[in-house]
Amino acid sequence: MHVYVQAIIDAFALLLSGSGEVWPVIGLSLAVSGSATLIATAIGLPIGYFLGMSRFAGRGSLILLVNTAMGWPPVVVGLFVYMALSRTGPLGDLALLFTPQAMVIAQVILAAPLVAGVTTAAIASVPRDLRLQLRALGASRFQEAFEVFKESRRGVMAAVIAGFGGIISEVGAVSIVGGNIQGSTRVMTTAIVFNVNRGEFGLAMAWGMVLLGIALVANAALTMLQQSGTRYER
Amino acid sequence: MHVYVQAIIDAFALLLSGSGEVWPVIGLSLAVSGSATLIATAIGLPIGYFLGMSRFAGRGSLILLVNTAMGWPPVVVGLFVYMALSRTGPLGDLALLFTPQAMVIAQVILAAPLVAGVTTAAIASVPRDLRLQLRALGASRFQEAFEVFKESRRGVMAAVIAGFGGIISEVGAVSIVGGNIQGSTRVMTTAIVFNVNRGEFGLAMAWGMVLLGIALVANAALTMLQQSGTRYER
Amino acid sequence: MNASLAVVAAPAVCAEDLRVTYRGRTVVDVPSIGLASGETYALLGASGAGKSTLLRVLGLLERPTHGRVLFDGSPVGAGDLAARRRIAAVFQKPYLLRGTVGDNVAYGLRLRGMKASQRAVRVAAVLERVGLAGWQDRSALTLSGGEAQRVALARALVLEPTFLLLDEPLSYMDPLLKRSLSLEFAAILAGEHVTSLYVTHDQDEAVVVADRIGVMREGRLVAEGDPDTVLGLPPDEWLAAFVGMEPSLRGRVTAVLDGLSEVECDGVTIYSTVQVPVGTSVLVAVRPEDVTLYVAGALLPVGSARNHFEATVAEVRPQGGSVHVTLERAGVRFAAAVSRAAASELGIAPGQRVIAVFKATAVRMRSEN
Amino acid sequence: MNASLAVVAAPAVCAEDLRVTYRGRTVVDVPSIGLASGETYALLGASGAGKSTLLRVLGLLERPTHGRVLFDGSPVGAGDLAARRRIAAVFQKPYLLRGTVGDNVAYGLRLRGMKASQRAVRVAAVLERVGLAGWQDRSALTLSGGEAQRVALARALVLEPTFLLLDEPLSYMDPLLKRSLSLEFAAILAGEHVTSLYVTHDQDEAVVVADRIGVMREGRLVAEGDPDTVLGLPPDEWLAAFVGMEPSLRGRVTAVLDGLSEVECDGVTIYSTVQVPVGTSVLVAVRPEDVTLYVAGALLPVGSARNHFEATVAEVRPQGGSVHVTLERAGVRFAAAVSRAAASELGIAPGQRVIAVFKATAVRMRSEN
Repeated sequence: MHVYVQAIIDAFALLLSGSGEVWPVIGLSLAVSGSATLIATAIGLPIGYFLGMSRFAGRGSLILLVNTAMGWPPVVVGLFVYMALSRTGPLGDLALLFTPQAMVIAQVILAAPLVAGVTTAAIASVPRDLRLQLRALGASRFQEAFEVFKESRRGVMAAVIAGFGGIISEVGAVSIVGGNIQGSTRVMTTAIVFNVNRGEFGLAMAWGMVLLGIALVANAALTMLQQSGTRYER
Repeated sequence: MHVYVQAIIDAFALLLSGSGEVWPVIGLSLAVSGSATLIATAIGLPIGYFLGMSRFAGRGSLILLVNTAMGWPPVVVGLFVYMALSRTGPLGDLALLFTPQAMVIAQVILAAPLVAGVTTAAIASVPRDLRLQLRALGASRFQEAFEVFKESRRGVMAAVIAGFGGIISEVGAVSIVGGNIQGSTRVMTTAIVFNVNRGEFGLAMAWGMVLLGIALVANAALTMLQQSGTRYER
Repeated sequence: MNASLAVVAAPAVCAEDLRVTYRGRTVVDVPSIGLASGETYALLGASGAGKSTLLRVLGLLERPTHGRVLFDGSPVGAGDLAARRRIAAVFQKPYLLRGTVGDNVAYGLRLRGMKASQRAVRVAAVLERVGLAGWQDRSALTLSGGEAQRVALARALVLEPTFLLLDEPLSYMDPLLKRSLSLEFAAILAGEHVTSLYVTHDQDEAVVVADRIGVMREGRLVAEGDPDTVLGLPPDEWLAAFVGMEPSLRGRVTAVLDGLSEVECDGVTIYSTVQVPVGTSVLVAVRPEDVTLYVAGALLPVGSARNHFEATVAEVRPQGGSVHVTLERAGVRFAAAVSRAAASELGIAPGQRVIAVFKATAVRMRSEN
Repeated sequence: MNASLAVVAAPAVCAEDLRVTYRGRTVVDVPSIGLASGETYALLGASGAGKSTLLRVLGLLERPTHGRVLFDGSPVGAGDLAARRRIAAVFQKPYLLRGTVGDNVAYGLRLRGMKASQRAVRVAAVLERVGLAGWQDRSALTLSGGEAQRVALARALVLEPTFLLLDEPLSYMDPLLKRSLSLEFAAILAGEHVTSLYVTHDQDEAVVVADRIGVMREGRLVAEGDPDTVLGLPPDEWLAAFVGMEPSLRGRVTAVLDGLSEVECDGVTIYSTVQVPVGTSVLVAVRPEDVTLYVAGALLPVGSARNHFEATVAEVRPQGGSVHVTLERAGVRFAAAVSRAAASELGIAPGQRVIAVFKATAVRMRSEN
């Protein structure tokens, strides 16, 4: 167990000293995944809201599409984004490959379907009869939508957290499109992979602990949001 | 769009020719994730079964533990397994680092909590009253358990599929403990990362398509298993 | 005829040629239904009969496949917010929102942009009317089922709707609570003078609250009228079984004298105080509670009961505190409800001959159409 | 007293000192309950009264916090599979398993290792008894609610249990279906001679099926006895409200002559054919259905009704097809149920004076303990 103890001691030392690349990498991770989550929420939330609220022919197919998009392996998403941004790709002129922007693009593609999918489920779980009750009390379409949104806000929060939790610990797509360039595109996950292979356990452990902490907090929040659950039975 | 068309043409050519490392890598991926899923099922299914069936003090904490384990980022799992298997680690003597066995170990750790968690939910969703009804018809403990298992078999199938789908497209843990050694530990995900960075889009696309196909089939199966859902209302 | 007069004479809420079809299956098919201003109309029927769908259509919560709804004679639709805001509803489950009782009751007023100070006055008043005076600041999530449903009623009444919908508001209550709440609801509705549509599958509840009753079956309105007629004079087997009595007898009025109609029903002569011209084909019924039984051959004293004849007991079954006895005479079947004490004293059993006695005032009758 | 004789005399199923506590809250507290062999015992009560918990404890499906259950005088527990296999149960929802009707009905027999050929014979026979002869090969998932519940009953009966549990088996049914199924279930239970515990919150249902009724409230058995006594002679306000009548009157027997007891209740004299020694304190009640009303001051002919006196109408409310009239005389309250026809003829309204008439045979009475 000595190897773990030593790594954890080293990790704390690195984190507390604040020197070197430990904190900048953490900052970039949060910046990239944070902006990606914001953009993914801006895209996925209205889609999920629309899919959860309305009943129309083709709704089932659209939901299936969102679910399918949720199922794309990150490395495949990375591959497609890389090709798009590569010199010969359709967006090659933007010269975004191996920049944080490229990583944000890949993570938005990963997170948006997740946000949309979880939001759809949350909105759809508000019973039709509750909406009927709101309408029967004179709610306009907009007022009804607002109240439904309020009732399902836990689910919507869960959607955003799930999106963030998914991409912050993702490594396949970011390593492909970001390239793990020190001081530029190195995020926690790619930094861990790079440093473990170099035997730098202390450094890897420092990021590993931070990443684990974020993942566990996100996970705990999701569990809490689910358990506080529905009270529509009354 | 030319870049995609060319890559897809190349990918099909590579897949159909059957030459080179395309198929061996696919074979190794399936072998590693397949065995990991089997082992994870052997571990996770009884745990999930037990947690879903019984009511005892501490059950909540155990379920929380399983959920927490589900939330570990793969790169962190990779880091811990790497350290365990490294020369100075507790299992260093087994010399498993950079072998398929190491990758199986990491994937088992990733998949087992998933299998256990989904199984728990599936078993717990069998209404208590159905179990009461079975007991009231004279079912022994064992007969009751068997029938509950039969009733929740869709959920258990979903657990296994979710486990497999999760690890086959995972790249962080396998790249850390496997090392992406050609002909030995290179699996689809690590091969895609490696070849994209070398500009070998055709090769990367070949594995990408296979991986995507597997992921989408798994996803479709999960959706189907969920939708055919519960009929306990009657 | 003057058009404006016609509008004034129109029912408060009515619908024409309504048809609702789900995936090719017709769930509501009602050529015409109308509610007079201020009346409580109970829609009775088994589950799946289309009651709730009809309620949703009349309440502008669902567009019918065909037909239209009129308020005070003018066509209205689900898209018409002003019309919708003249309606309020109470459903099976109260569906209270997070927050206090006061927040919930004020919800509809807030939607209408009423000022907080005005809202508070209205909320306080309505809570008093539903028996929850001063409950404004309690959390809506800690209420019992009966309290929550009273809050739901207050939330609807506070809007002073011209049309109130109640969709099985008591169906999730215990029998005990149901009985007391239905009386309470009936008193409140009567006091509010609001035109109400009350959907229920429970005839006891319907009878307590309703001025008029409609019975639905498989999407159609199969009977309509005042509670006495609908529940007391079922024209067919289905409706009779539904209200728990024997079907009405069919007969013909053979004489009218001294305020009494004499009706021949398959060889049994029945006297009724309902006046119908001689020769009319009529439906005739007596509620089991109004039929008294005596041992066959007993010498009956002269009394006010005009109808008495021998019959054979066909079937005996306990029902609530009394015993339901089905009687037969010459192919005519009717029923008597007697106390358990009386049943055992008379030794009621299938095959036994008894004398059935009932007053002419207890005989319901209407001409068959 | 001989020990073996005591065992023979013990009830088929009984329990002593039962207490069930969930998180410190006592949900069942029953010092003693016993079911005689072959009887159907209905457990009545509002939801949350502890009925279903008591059923699960007696059915060895749940261990009580304290106390024990005895079958034929021998203690048994939830771990005792042989004892458990003498029991079968039907719950609110049928919970049919995937497969055919035949598979479902045979399930318990298969658990007991019975051969397929024998099973088929038993299944065919029991399906005939529940009115589903020949339904073996239908899918269990395509049945209607009533059919599914009959399959659930068949699945229990086919085991030839010595103790049958029925936990609100009809509570999810439509009123119409409920009425017909309760009669069907009653006939089947009577024919099977199986000791049955029937939990319900519906007294009409209880009265149809039960040989004996117990009423639960907040975990306690507050009344027990034959249906007539329990539903006809409620000793307190709560039980009276629960069964929908006025509480029993309290009185003292002042004379017994010619087979009639004379009872003084707060200044009102009531005659009953129930024989109790002079001086006994008694509970007295008359079912509203047995009370006839006349206009005050009317000259009543000599008749068999021994009880007649003037009273004041205190309250009038419609109930089902009839009108429930609460009467008051000298602080004594009782009720009459009269037909709507009679009520309007007499002009019944609060404050009016009427003559109440009822027969001595209709008066229920028991000594107060």
